[in-house]
Amino acid sequence: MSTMDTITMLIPLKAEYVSIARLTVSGIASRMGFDIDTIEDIKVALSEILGKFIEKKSGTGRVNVDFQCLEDGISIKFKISDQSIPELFDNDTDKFALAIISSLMDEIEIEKQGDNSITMVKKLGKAV
Amino acid sequence: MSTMDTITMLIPLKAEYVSIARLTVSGIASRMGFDIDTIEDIKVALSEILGKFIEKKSGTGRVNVDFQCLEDGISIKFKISDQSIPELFDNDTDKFALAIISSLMDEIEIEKQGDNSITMVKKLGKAV
Amino acid sequence: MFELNTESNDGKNVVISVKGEIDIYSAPDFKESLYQSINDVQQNIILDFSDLSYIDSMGLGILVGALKRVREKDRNITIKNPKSTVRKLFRITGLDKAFIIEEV
Amino acid sequence: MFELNTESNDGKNVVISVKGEIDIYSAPDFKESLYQSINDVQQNIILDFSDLSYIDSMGLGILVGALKRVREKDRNITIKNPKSTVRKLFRITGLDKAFIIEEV
Ligand SMILES: Nc1ncnc2c1ncn2[C@@H]1O[C@H](COP(=O)(O)OP(=O)(O)O)[C@@H](O)[C@H]1O
Ligand SMILES: Nc1ncnc2c1ncn2[C@@H]1O[C@H](COP(=O)(O)OP(=O)(O)O)[C@@H](O)[C@H]1O
Repeated sequence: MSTMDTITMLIPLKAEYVSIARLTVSGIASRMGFDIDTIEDIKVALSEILGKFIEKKSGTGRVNVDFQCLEDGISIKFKISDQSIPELFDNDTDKFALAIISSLMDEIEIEKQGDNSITMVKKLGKAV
Repeated sequence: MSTMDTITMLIPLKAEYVSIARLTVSGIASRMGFDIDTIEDIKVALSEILGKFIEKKSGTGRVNVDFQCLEDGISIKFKISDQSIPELFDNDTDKFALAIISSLMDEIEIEKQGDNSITMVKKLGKAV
Repeated sequence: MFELNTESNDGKNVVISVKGEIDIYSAPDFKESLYQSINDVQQNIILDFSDLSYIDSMGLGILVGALKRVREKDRNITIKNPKSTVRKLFRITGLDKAFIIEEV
Repeated sequence: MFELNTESNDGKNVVISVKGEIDIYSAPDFKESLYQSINDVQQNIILDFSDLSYIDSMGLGILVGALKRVREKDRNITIKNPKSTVRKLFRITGLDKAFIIEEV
């Protein structure tokens, strides 16, 4: 698997598709050599972000997810075409989701200018 | 899962990514209610097409795969952006691949005019 | 998807097993089933998570809601045998302080 | 990925077990390992497919290549215990007529 290859997925913003994205990322992460625990962490973090997108924007189009294979890890970028990123973690009940993502991933960046995206990164060899 | 939802995947034309596409389609087909044997058939047919694309066009960009959820089945469409579909089944050793795809799927259509695509369809409730 | 079963019910405790996956898709069903099982009984609740392979923040939120209800009647909820991946989420969210967690 | 092991080797037959998945990614390795195992011995070949979960047209092509080599020396290849999904591909491609298939 060479560096900088990107697999992209476009997923309808509906709850029933989140488990499919989870399955896909587990395949990618396992091929990249992540261990089982870390794969689980990545699946959870991915689901949390997709879950929040769906809660705030349910039914409105698709979310674009880029899985980029880096030399030392994976970078996962979420975008909604022609739409701004909603406030994903604005209310009380979102605190668990944000705590989970921040703990499990090495980096999370919410980009509200420019291309309106959320990117999270997990490095190889770093289970929580 | 409502009708006509489409999940799209963009996959580098490299052998190491075929198993990831297989995993994704098994998730989609299982969510749609296909039985285990039919899911296996769909995975095999998908792999054969991706395999032929990779043999003929290895390393040159990505293949776009649309998984469209129909009311009575799944339609899977393959396109290469800005490129024509290669002759996928032109030589002797491709005959197995074509036999397998034709037997396992209900429909296969190779569209060389227009949008240059291959589409295969599997109906619900029809294991081979 | 998930499965919820009342395994045993003595004078003091009700054991409810939760199996499968709880995510944004199955959460609404999980909430309804769990709250119903809890309303039906008077005892302390033991949730057997031995066969729960996945839970997300929404599932955890539902557990918090359940705990509130149960506590109003001076009862509590024990989480029994969570897998390490599920256990980790209780730790990260601090919920391991709210629930009794019993590892056997 | 796949695994190839020589399980037993008596005067008449060599049993080679093939486990895992053979697809476009693992096919080159499979071809090399299989042809090597075949060249190393003089007996008939029994390929135990009990734990082979996946094979594609490329894998089948490699088997055909192996069969040609083996037949040149008046030997043959038996496919033992293929799973139903793998068995189906032999039927579809007509290869169930070329190979001896032994289901136990
Ligand atoms: N998704 C969630 N994330 C975090 N906490 C949650 C979530 N859902 C519910 N909660 C917590 O559980 C409490 C009770 O939840 P719930 O039973 O759904 O509300 P209600 O009692 O209004 O029906 C909420 O006030 C909230 O603190
Ligand atoms: N992918 C394939 N699909 C169908 N048949 C194949 C495939 N690969 C090999 N074969 C068949 O097996 C024969 C021998 O294959 P191989 O051993 O790879 O060639 P060679 O003997 O030239 O090294 C080929 O002539 C072809 O008929």
